[in-house]
Amino acid sequence: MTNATREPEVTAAVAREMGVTEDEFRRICEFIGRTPNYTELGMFAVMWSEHCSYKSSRIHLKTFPTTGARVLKGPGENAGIVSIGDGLAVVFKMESHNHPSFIEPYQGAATGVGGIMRDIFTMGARPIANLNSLSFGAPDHPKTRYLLGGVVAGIGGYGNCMGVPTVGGELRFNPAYNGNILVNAMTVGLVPEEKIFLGQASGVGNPVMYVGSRTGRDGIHGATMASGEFDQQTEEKRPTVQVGDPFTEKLLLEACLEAMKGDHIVGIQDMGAAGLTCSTVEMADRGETGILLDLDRVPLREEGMVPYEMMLSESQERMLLVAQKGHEEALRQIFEKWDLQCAVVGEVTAGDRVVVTHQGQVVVDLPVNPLTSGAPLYDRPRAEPANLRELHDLDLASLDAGGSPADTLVKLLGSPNLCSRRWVWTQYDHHVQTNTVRGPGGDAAVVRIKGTRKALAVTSDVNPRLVALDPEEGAAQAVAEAARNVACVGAAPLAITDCLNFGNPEKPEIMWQFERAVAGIGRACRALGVPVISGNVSLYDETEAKGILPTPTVGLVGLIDDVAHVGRAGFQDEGDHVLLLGEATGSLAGSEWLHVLHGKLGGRIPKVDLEREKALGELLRQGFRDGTLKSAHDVSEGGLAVALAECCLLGSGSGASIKLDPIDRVDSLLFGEAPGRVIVTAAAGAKKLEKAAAKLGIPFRKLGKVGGDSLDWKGLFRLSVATLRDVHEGGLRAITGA
Amino acid sequence: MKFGVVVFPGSNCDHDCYYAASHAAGAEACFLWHKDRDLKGSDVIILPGGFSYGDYLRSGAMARFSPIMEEVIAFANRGGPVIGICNGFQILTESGLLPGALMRNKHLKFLCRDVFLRAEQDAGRTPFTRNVEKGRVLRMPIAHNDGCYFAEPHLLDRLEGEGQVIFRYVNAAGEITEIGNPNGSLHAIAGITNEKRNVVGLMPHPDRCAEELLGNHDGALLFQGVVP
Amino acid sequence: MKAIVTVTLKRGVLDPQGQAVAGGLKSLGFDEVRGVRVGKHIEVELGGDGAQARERVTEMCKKLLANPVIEDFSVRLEGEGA
Amino acid sequence: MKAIVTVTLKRGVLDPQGQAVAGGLKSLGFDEVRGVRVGKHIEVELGGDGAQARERVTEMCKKLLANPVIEDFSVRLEGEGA
Ligand SMILES: Nc1ncnc2c1ncn2[C@@H]1O[C@H](COP(=O)(O)OP(=O)(O)O)[C@@H](O)[C@H]1O
Ligand SMILES: [Mg+2]
Repeated sequence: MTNATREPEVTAAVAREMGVTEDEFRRICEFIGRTPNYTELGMFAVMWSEHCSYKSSRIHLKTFPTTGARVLKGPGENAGIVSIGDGLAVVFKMESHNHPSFIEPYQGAATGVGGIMRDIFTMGARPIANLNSLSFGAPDHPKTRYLLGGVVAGIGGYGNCMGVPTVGGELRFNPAYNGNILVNAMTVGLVPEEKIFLGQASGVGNPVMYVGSRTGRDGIHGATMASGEFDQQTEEKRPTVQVGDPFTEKLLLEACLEAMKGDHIVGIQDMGAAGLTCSTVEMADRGETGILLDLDRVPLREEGMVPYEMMLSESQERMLLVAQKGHEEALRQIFEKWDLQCAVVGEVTAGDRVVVTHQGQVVVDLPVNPLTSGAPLYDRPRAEPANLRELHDLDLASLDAGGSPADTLVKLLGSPNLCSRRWVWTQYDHHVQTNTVRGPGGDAAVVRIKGTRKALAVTSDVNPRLVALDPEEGAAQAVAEAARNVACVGAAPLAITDCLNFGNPEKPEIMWQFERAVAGIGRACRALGVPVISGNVSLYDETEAKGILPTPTVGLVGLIDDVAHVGRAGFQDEGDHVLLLGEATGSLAGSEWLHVLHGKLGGRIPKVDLEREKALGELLRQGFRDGTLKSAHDVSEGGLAVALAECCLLGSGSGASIKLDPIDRVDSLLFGEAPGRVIVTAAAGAKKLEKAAAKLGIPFRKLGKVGGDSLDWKGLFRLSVATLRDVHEGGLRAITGA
Repeated sequence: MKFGVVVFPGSNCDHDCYYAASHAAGAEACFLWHKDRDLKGSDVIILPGGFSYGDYLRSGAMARFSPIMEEVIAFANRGGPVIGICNGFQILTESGLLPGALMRNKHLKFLCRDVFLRAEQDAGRTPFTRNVEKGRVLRMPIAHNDGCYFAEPHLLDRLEGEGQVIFRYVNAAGEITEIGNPNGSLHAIAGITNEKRNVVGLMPHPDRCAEELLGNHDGALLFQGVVP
Repeated sequence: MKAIVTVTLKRGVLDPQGQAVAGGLKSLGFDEVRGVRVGKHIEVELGGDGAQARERVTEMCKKLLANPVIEDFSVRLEGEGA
Repeated sequence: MKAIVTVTLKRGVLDPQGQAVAGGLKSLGFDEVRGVRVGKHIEVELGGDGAQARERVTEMCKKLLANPVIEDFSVRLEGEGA
């Protein structure tokens, strides 16, 4: 084979520079029966990177339950798909853009949002909702304000321009993320079942077409960067950050959806991580075909680009599609109408090889399989972290209350992790498309589906402190919390996606956390009957050997059959009964109380009863359906007192009077945390609810009544709703400066 | 009665306006492609919100050169009712159909939240405000980066003198306050009309609050007002 | 050839971005900063023979690059002094 | 004294704004336009005696005015040539 452009000679050392180990390099040579050239090696490097190949995580991910009556596509495609009836299906996935966002917060976050939306509309779905789960370092860390401001502006900048409402998400601060922030973006799309498109090549002789933006030298080796641990050299890798162009992506969205109306397209896949390489190889792989690619026809933004750069460029806002032969002109007209590039760049071939030519010469000739399923599969060693026992043994009983209940509530309600996120979500357009029935701020957001009575509830959840203390249990609780959150607006969980953010998998402690967390998600999903339909893994979230808290973010979509029965979180009318479903007392282990008041992480966390969670969900949905329930709000971080305060703030403005005496320590009653708890309100229906709860084995307790202008817990504290509001709304000010 | 909703590259409230026109006002609606010159017999033109041309350079600056805009301008000059919402308002000022300019929000951030508007003119002052009597306070969402209304002092005086200020940002009680003005607009201006009063531009989104299910239908008044 | 267009806000038009930058600089310890104005720097690459380039670019500014309600502009052809 | 800072996107970094403006100019009939790049023009008014102004403003660029990941900058003190 000849090579037109002079490329560096390939050696094991060159391979190592690209992140390919000596062992992997040997395997590559064996697979193809020769030493790859530089471009080919680059393709292997990205395809075999952790980011694209899941080489450390794959064996564990296989244990997820991924099927169900509604599942149309599980993991393995660009995103998962579940049917919601009426001939409609929901497409969703979550993805990380952690490292790029740390280097350039605005563009990193923006292109993360752009990338996940392409994953959704490449399947034929119109994106209808975005969520984002964000983790930053300590509030007072010198970079936090800059990173937070940039990331939030970037997410808004991209999503707002696309006209996709950003309706929910999470925001947390913890020093563990000082050197590695997490930006996990999720998109939910809607597609008619008979209009689903897959990233698959088929039909020998069909043209391969390139549409969207031109290719530049953006983010070359971005995928391998996202898989490598941060070090001092990160600075030098800087040019790998891409700039997003949401305007072009908006055109691409409309053009693709228009093109998909006809019968022009056989298969389509976005060019994300590893660009042209990944899209070509994956489409050939799924379709069990070969692909011939002519680089001379690829629309370029810069002169003098070599095959290596073209194959690895991560320029945004591009798609690769296989067209029905003879439909090239029809497609060209559609993409030109939207002022986008459109070029035939190759064709589907018989056999199993990806062949790439440049200036008339073959520059790549590789079998598809080794690039995909040939990627190494590691069962990395695992070991329980040595300090876990010590964390569990933290003596919670010896810790003092640190102030009056009122003082502590004020402290917690205004603390960085519990205060209002209004500053964030007012920067996101959360109304566009006019479907947002419940916007950000509550337990789950709700978007209705025009033309039906249905609505979707969406949420993302994880409490990394719980995962750190008990990865299996903590991850299971993330699923349980997500399911509970959608139940609080009256929805039944359909399926989840996940984004598993962990440290360096080559460390046995990290791999142990990972494996345990995957097991926990799987257990909870099985118990709740909620399959995993898509997801993403981000490993090596580590800087100079300091890892993040294990953060398996769970994104969940639920279905509401009749939008008339959507629940709300806040207190409604004076005189309504305030009721607690679930145990009264929580635990201080791993709690926000422990974090805020004592700066500690430790203790043994209480276990979730998944059967009871399931029953609780049924109870809530039934209560909203039959009108018994007037509101429901999940009791999570901050415990009962914080949840009650939130009920006051999210509702009509009414306070409440509460009477419930502590059994042991006051802090556990007020600020203790535990799964399976929801504050609900009801008027005349309270009796009926009590009976239903008893039947399901769910603890039921009368806490008090809605009314007045303060939250008054008899004998413990009394704070005006106005004070609570000030404290809650002002919490982020110290971090954002606004 | 037919609404024509213009679709620029980057428009993203085109479907919302179409939906509001057909559902809230019960009227016929159609899309008008920016490269076309045919208004398809529309009786009312809507320039919807969004990010035409990515809002690059200046919001609304490039959209005004679209072929369809020549027809919209001619339609407006003939006295046809035109409403520009958010990005549509920006396009109207850039194209000279409305005076002044819309600049970066005072806090330099995209802002999406509900605001209160006070109707400043008698009902029927414009075709879109037939159902909104003077002094009435409406609640509407905003979602924009560049909504700070600016005009030279002499122009502001003229707008005020001629009764061209249609909506002002106020608080829930209908008073003009610093906090009630979300973007720093001069004279708290949220919406204006031209001298002939057939063209209206406003930053808040009536299209997003035209339905009880979404918790607010104040915006429906504007769509219904223009339908006889 | 290349033309450099500078678009600045008219005197008297409030520049919140400039104010924010000035505030940011001061808080970083640059106490000598008295004020900041932020405008646009637009480089236009032109083909053709460059005759009448200045008039053409001025035309571009009037039509699109600057909004006369709020902005002033100046045009410089590469090779000329500032 | 006044310093003029010009911040431009690095060569090779996508400039969506420039692309859109170039498209706009062409559709207005300015066929000679080959490409457009859009950057920032920042005027910094400085108090004090102006000694070391260049170093100080360069410092400002590095710390706040430019983002070295994707942008280049240049500093010119008023009165100097471009
Ligand atoms: N943690 C996970 N759980 C379930 N499925 C996963 C997980 N991580 C990845 N997947 C699935 O593996 C496939 C490949 O993922 P990915 O490489 O992130 O997609 P993309 O190529 O769009 O970036 C997808 O179908 C994704 O849904
Ligand atoms: Mg993909």
